[in-house]
Amino acid sequence: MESTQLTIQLAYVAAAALFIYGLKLLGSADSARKGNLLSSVGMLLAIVAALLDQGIVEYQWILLGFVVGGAIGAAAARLVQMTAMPEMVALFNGFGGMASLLVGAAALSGSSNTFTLVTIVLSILIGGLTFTGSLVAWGKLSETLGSGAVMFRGQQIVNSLIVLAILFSAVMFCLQPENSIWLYAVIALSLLFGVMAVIPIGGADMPVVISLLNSYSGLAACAAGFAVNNNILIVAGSLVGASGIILTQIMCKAMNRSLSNVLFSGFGSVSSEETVIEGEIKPISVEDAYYILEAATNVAIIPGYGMAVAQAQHVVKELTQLLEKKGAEVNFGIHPVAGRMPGHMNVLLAEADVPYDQLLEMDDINPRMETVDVAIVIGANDVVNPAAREVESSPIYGMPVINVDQARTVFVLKRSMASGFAGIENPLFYKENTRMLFGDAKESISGLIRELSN
Amino acid sequence: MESTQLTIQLAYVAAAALFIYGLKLLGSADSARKGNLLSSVGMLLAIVAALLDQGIVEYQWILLGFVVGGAIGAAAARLVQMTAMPEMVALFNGFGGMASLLVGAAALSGSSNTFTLVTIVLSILIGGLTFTGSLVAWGKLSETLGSGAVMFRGQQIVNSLIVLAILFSAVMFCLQPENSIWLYAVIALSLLFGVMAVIPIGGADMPVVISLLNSYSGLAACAAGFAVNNNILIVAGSLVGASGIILTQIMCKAMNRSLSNVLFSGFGSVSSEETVIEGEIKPISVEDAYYILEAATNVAIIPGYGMAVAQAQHVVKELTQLLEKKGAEVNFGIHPVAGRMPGHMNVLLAEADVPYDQLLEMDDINPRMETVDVAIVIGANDVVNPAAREVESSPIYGMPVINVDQARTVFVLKRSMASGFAGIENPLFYKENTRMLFGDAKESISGLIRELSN
Amino acid sequence: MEVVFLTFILMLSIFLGFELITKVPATLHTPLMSGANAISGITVVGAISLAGNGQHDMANWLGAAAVAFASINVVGGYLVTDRMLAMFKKRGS
Amino acid sequence: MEVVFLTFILMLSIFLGFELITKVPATLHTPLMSGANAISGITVVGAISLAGNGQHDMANWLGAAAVAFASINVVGGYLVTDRMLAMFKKRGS
Amino acid sequence: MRIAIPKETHPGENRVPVVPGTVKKLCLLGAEVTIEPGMGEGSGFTDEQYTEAGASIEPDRNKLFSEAEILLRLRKPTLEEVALMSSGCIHISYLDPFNEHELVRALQKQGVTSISMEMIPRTTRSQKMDALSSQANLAGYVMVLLAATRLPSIFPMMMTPAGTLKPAKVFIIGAGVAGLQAIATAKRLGAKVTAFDTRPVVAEQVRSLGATFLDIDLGDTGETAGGYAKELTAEQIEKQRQAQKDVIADSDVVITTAQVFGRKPPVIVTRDMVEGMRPGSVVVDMAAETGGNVEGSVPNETVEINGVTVIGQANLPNEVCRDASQMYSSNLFNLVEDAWDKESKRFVIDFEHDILPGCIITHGGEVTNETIKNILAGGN
Amino acid sequence: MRIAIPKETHPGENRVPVVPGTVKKLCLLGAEVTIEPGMGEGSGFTDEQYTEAGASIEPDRNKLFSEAEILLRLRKPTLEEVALMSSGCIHISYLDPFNEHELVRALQKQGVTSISMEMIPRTTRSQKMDALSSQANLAGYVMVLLAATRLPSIFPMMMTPAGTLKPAKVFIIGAGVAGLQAIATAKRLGAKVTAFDTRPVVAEQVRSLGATFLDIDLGDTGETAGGYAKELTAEQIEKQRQAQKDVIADSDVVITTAQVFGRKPPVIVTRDMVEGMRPGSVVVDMAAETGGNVEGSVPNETVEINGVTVIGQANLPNEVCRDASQMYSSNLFNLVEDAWDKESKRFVIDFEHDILPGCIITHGGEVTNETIKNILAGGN
Ligand SMILES: NC(=O)c1ccc[n+]([C@@H]2O[C@H](COP(=O)([O-])OP(=O)(O)OC[C@H]3O[C@@H](n4cnc5c(N)ncnc54)[C@H](OP(=O)(O)O)[C@@H]3O)[C@@H](O)[C@H]2O)c1
Ligand SMILES: NC(=O)c1ccc[n+]([C@@H]2O[C@H](COP(=O)([O-])OP(=O)(O)OC[C@H]3O[C@@H](n4cnc5c(N)ncnc54)[C@H](OP(=O)(O)O)[C@@H]3O)[C@@H](O)[C@H]2O)c1
Ligand SMILES: NC(=O)c1ccc[n+]([C@@H]2O[C@H](COP(=O)([O-])OP(=O)(O)OC[C@H]3O[C@@H](n4cnc5c(N)ncnc54)[C@H](O)[C@@H]3O)[C@@H](O)[C@H]2O)c1
Ligand SMILES: NC(=O)c1ccc[n+]([C@@H]2O[C@H](COP(=O)([O-])OP(=O)(O)OC[C@H]3O[C@@H](n4cnc5c(N)ncnc54)[C@H](O)[C@@H]3O)[C@@H](O)[C@H]2O)c1
Repeated sequence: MESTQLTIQLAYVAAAALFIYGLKLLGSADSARKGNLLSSVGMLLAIVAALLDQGIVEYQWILLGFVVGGAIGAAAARLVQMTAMPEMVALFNGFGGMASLLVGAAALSGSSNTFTLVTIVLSILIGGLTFTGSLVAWGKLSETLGSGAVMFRGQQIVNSLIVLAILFSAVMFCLQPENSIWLYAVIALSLLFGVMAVIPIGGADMPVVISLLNSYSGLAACAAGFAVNNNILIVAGSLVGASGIILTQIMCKAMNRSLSNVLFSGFGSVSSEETVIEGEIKPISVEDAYYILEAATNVAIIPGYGMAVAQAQHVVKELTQLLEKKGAEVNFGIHPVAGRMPGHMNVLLAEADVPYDQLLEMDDINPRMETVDVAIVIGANDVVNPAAREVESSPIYGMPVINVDQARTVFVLKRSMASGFAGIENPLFYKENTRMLFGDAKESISGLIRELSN
Repeated sequence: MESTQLTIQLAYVAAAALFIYGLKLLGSADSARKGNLLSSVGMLLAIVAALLDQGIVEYQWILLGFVVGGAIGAAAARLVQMTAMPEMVALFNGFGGMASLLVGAAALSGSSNTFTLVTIVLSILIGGLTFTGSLVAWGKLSETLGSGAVMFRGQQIVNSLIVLAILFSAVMFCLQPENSIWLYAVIALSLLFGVMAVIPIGGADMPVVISLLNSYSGLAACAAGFAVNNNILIVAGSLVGASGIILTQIMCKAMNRSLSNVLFSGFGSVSSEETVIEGEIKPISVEDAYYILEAATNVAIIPGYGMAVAQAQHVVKELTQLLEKKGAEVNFGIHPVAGRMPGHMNVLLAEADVPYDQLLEMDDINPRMETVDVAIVIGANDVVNPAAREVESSPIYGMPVINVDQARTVFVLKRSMASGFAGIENPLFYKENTRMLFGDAKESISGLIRELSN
Repeated sequence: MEVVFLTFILMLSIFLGFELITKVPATLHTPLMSGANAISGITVVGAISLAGNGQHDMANWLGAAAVAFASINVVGGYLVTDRMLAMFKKRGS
Repeated sequence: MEVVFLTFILMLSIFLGFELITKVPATLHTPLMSGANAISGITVVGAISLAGNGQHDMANWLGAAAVAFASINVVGGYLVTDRMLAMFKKRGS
Repeated sequence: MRIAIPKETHPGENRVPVVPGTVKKLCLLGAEVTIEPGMGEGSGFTDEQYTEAGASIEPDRNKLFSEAEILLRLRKPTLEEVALMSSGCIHISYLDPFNEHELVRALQKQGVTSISMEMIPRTTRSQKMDALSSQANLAGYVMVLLAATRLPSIFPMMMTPAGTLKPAKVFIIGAGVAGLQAIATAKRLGAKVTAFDTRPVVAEQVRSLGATFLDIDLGDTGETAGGYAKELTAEQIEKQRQAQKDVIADSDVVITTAQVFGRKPPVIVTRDMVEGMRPGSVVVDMAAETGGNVEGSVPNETVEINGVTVIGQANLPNEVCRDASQMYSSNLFNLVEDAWDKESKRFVIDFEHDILPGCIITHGGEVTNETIKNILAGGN
Repeated sequence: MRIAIPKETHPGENRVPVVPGTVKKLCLLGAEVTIEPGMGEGSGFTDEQYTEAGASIEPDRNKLFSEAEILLRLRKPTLEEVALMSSGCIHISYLDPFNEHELVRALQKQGVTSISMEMIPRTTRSQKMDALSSQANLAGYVMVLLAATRLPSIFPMMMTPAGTLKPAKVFIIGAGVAGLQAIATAKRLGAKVTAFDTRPVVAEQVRSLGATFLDIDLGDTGETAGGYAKELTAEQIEKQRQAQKDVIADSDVVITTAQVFGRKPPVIVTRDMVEGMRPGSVVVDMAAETGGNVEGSVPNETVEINGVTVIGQANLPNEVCRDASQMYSSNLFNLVEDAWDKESKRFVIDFEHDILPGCIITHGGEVTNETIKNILAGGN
């Protein structure tokens, strides 16, 4: 290997190292910006190295591409509104996919070895579906398209047909690379499939989809790398592919859904129109609770007798401090009959040095409940029982309770599904926005603290 | 590439994946055993794959090697006493190095391309020094050799000469591979260097040395891989090399020393025999404090006015709970004048619900101090000032203080080197076994809690 | 042999990706995604060689287009990520 | 080319090693070291091909010896690690 | 509806049934509130504060009684007062109907609808009107303060240059509402607190306040559906005494709050147990007035038995009369509001109501409460 | 050496100078301890306890005085008692040497070595003998209890079904030893505590107990080398009063502990400030006996000013006499032990000792203490 070539390759290694280190730094708020910078330096290095390649005889087209693409990218990045960032990411991602598709297609002219053909078809396929998929995601997020899930009868069949068609054309393409009909077919079908795959997914799930498509665009780059026989594409592509998949998984977890549920929930739901969403218990793990809590800016804590039993007052205090340090507003809602003696909660919270002005009476916290992101019910039961409002036959009907169910999300920390002092069922536990964090309250909260302080 | 070859290579990939995953699992106590198992499965896979290689025409020697080596290894592993494990690891590691040396030497016969020659010389060099270095480490740990640092005048010069000689012979070997004198010289010198490098290091530092040699044996395997052109050697070797280096660094950090300090402290110390170890401030980071604390089974906490100022009582309580959960015994030593009013500490610790029977009076804790692994001084100063015992001229001479300096390690948590109420210097901060953990006490302890609960 | 090396690389990348990404706090998911997205614009490197082959054939044009598309991804991606992160900083300080 | 791939692999391994090993608690350092040590016995694989070359030359003998040494490392290493870890388990439960 | 609030006449009673804030709320409900002059004095409320809140003042006590449609009071009425009331008048106060048979008959004859605050059921929904709880709660706090001021040593532990002062040991018998608050207050002051109660569910509640529960195996004890303790058998009481003996001897302060609803409280601490305590120790008997948990305690007095101070002070919430009045007043208001018909602006006696039937003793010339009716019939 | 401990004669004084435990320790040092019968009664210690600990009993008080080589006492001696003492006798007690000039002169004439417990320096090493601290500390606790029992409401916040009771607001002026303990105790009971002191270093100490420090800019205030407050100028006092006015008016309890060592305490709370408080509020003036921080406070009495209770009780540690005796006794012992020569088994008066010289007032017929000598010379 000659020395230029070697230099180029070593530059690629360095670029890859910069990408990796950049990604690592992106993982923590303090260093993220530096990480992004490092990663972009890596990219610059890779580009410069690529330009040194002897295969390159003309620079004008490259330059033109740079200027046009760079200008568009820079302008878009500068002009986009803060709130529109996620869809912008989707769009950029789509362009990355498109680039892979084009590279794949361009590489075709050179080679006809089967392995290369397979990688070409992969880069086209993945690139194409990333492109249109990202466009649809962008449309949904920016409300250019409706953000709802688009579903129609027979969707499953149509999609299956497309997949079959893709498979068929891809195989045919590898067998008859000279017949460009197959190439076009693959391109068209992959573009179509990108659209079909994303339209049935609701706007709320789009971040997961974008993350997944991002991972795909990495894989597309990887495939393109094989097609044009370029190391850095393969390494960087597989890195992005791998971390994208993992990020997707984490995001799913944070949303408390499985990936397949996100991707395919749309497909199935048309056929089962009649099923009414009946309440069901939704347990949550400490980690998942953490992900939700982490993003909350307004938290209400509703302690009850269980906090006293678990002697969790000190950790509760620490939790509030951590949340406040992260910029959240935290209040306590104290129901007058919480606990087992008048002022039970006051005794404990004073012991833990919770400032008096953080303790709100029921009548003060209830009107604010709708603005609360997460209401954390710590070992309280009767005092947050919406049956007191809703179920006329309930023995506590008419008693004012803390309306935690009106908060965006409710965590209920208790050990089991057992009822409280009054011995009555609590419909709160079955509400759509309720998550049960089972276990001793002190341990659950310690767990949250651990996650939060990482 | 033919399919057997491909299968073999893919088996290697799988083996490498198993190694990686195994190492990952080894990093947490719950899964470590499974990790070790996975890693050994990976090894089996790699060996089986290697046996399939077409280059192999005879199996009896391989088998013989297996049987002899395996039997020795198994017997040694079974028979060794629990306490002798670390030296056993050192010994095994040395044999690994020897194997690399032999492979390197054996590979010589095949090739004479310069690159290969360089890799051969590297594998011999690293393998050889790993071998004798490990033997010396084993000897020191098992007390077969004296465990002290062996030093003599002129050591540095001797070592420099050896290094020069190694360099020279290595270059000559690459230039004249057919002249086996250079080969023998390299082997002999590398063996000698291993001995010389390790003898000046004290027994207490051996774990770090073994870890480093372990990393070297990985690199030796890597070099041998280049020499015999085998992927799995390269991948696994570089993995072990990299993680070994990092582990070494972590161990150094945990011992609060730099690697170069560990490796070369012996060399320098002969020339500066007269320097008396004058006290110096040794700051410590939260992470490092954690590593020490983690291993402690008897912890004493000595609170002072600074705990009150930092309002750290609640986190202190949590720290004790965490330490107790990890099996440590934790007591508080309360000096009668700690704080700014009689009973100041009592008020705060009662607020944080520290049980009364964990609070020991000065006269009760002092006799136990020698059995304490870590004494954590939280914002106390005058009440732990050994000058009261040692410095006759001190204004507090004669006042009984809590003798934290008699504990194995002392952490002093305070914000600066400022003096306490009495306004006098505290020699405790300069003692050999004292580590200063600077910063607000509450934050430092929160940091420790974070580390401990990970 | 190349395939073998590449498989090794892929395997290592996956492990590394996993180790890097797990435990990233949710607030950083979006910038992280966006940063990774910018990296996936690495295709530009592949596209460059095609766009500069000087043959003025189909591949050349496709390559040039690919350069343009990938550049959008790269330039836009890094800038957007940076803007997002700058916002973070402000909230923190 | 091979060198390039190997450099990639080395680089990835270093990053991966770093990610894997940082944050391992001190109590696990010894078993971890021992486990890694067992892996470094991978030289056995290289030794096998030499020991089985059937040429009964120097390389062959050296290879056979290498197989023996490496086997000690591999077998002993894994077993010792396992014994250590078994001890841990007892303490924990 | 015309609500009248006469002045409390019981000697030494500083609590008042209704505070100015509650008058305002009653007026908002649409009631007409009249008070006797000086009604709020005991707790420091002036007539002006009441008139500002919307009350009118009626200096003629007789007229106040005879014209009232509702009478809000703290203590039970005298027989003379009953005679003044008009038929159909609603009289809300403590009544002690288990013992005051003559009074109940008088109310019945007069045609007064009498509501007993003691008989408010102990359900979650009725807690806001539960005066027994609200007052017992304050009593728990007061008992600890009384004990602390009498004890010749301090409650908290103190490690000082002049030696270590051990924390006071406080033993609390009966961990109902008052007992729990006593536990909390003693813990706050830094004492080492142990508690005992016969109802097994209480153990967890005691621990939830960070105190130690004394485990005594008394066999089957249990509680009534209303959450009150069942009476123990003689053997059980004896067993309990024996088991507590050592703890009592080792305590600096013993506080007893054991009650069995509707019966005489059990004697739990005998004279020899008191004598077994260190001189200077303090015993507070919350039940002194109704018979006493402690042998030798004298209602409303502080006696010394062998160097041990035994406090039998009754009417403990009176010590924090302002808060006690405030809470009792809220209890009354919550009861009135719950039975109030917003349309007609009247207090409606509805026997379908989920709380009222239990606490109405007499209505329309009948004794309507089953338990009381039985007791009266049983002659007792 | 013969140590004698006479009975305290001050009326109402229940503290005793030496407890049995200390007698035992003194005997271990090699001293011979004699006590007057009934010496320990006030705090509940019997003569038997003392004799068991090694003391002998001397019923003749005169003899006790005349034969003593060391007298350990709490209160200052009367002039008659001084006359009984032998020359060279060491008399350790509170002395109030700043004001008791006649007494000091008598001691000087008698040739008594008198040691004043007030004059123990405020250094870290001498803390174990510092009786001012140990007693002030208990006084801080007692003041809060007194205030809490007088207040018609409770200290802690309580959110109950009968409404929310606000926490009591406690304002503490002067955060020395007593003030800090008062802060801690009030905080423990759940009050909202604010404090003020003129010494700037105290702000941090107040916050270290979780209370709020009231920031008033008085200009230069500072403290003496001994850690005591400097006297304020008239303007500064006025400034302080104005700044505190609103806080006082808004407080339920005000506790004053402001002292300036060796001078009359400043009047900080004027009568109109007291009158501005809500009726039922409580003021405790720890300085009442020596002149008072509160205008209108009467030493040893509880008066009512416009509905506000003003407590001027003196000798607060006496309320927890057992602990107070225990601590004072330790202080005495620590002093004796520190000056004790183990060989000769004697208390050695050594003017090179780092603590003694400051607190010896008279010795060998001289007034040795510089400050006191100056005051006596200056004729006051
Ligand atoms: N305030 C008063 O004066 C007073 C007096 C007497 C009675 N009450 C009554 O008590 C009730 C108070 O309501 P509340 O909501 O505070 O309590 P609650 O309704 O009794 O519910 C307490 C809940 O805490 C959970 N819990 C117990 N230990 C726990 C632990 N270690 N960790 C986590 N969860 C734990 C229990 O569920 P799991 O078992 O599933 O964990 C239980 O459902 C009212 O009904 C009131 O009427 C009040
Ligand atoms: N107990 C009493 O009754 C009483 C009364 C009056 C005086 N004193 C005197 O007070 C002293 C008590 O001794 P001590 O050891 O408790 O206290 P100390 O000697 O005063 O030392 C306290 C130490 O805490 C550190 N600190 C302050 N704030 C901190 C924070 N937020 N985080 C971490 N560290 C902090 C300070 O160092 P940095 O500034 O470097 O952080 C200081 O050195 C004795 O000299 C005693 O005589 C006692
Ligand atoms: N539903 C509600 O919201 C609500 C409100 C208030 C009270 N309550 C319940 O009512 C219960 C009783 O309350 P209370 O304080 O009025 O009870 P109480 O005054 O009748 O009795 C006081 C305590 O004495 C105990 N006792 C009786 N005999 C005893 C003995 N021999 N030894 C020791 N202890 C003995 C009782 O168990 C009780 O806990 C409370 O514990 C509570 O659970 C419920
Ligand atoms: N070295 C030691 O170990 C030790 C021991 C005990 C006390 N001390 C120090 O001595 C200091 C004084 O203790 P003390 O309690 O005996 O003091 P003190 O009884 O003389 O005075 C009580 C407090 O009143 C304050 N004060 C004076 N004028 C005031 C005014 N106009 N307004 C408000 N406050 C005013 C003083 O600053 C002091 O804090 C303590 O704070 C402590 O730091 C030190």
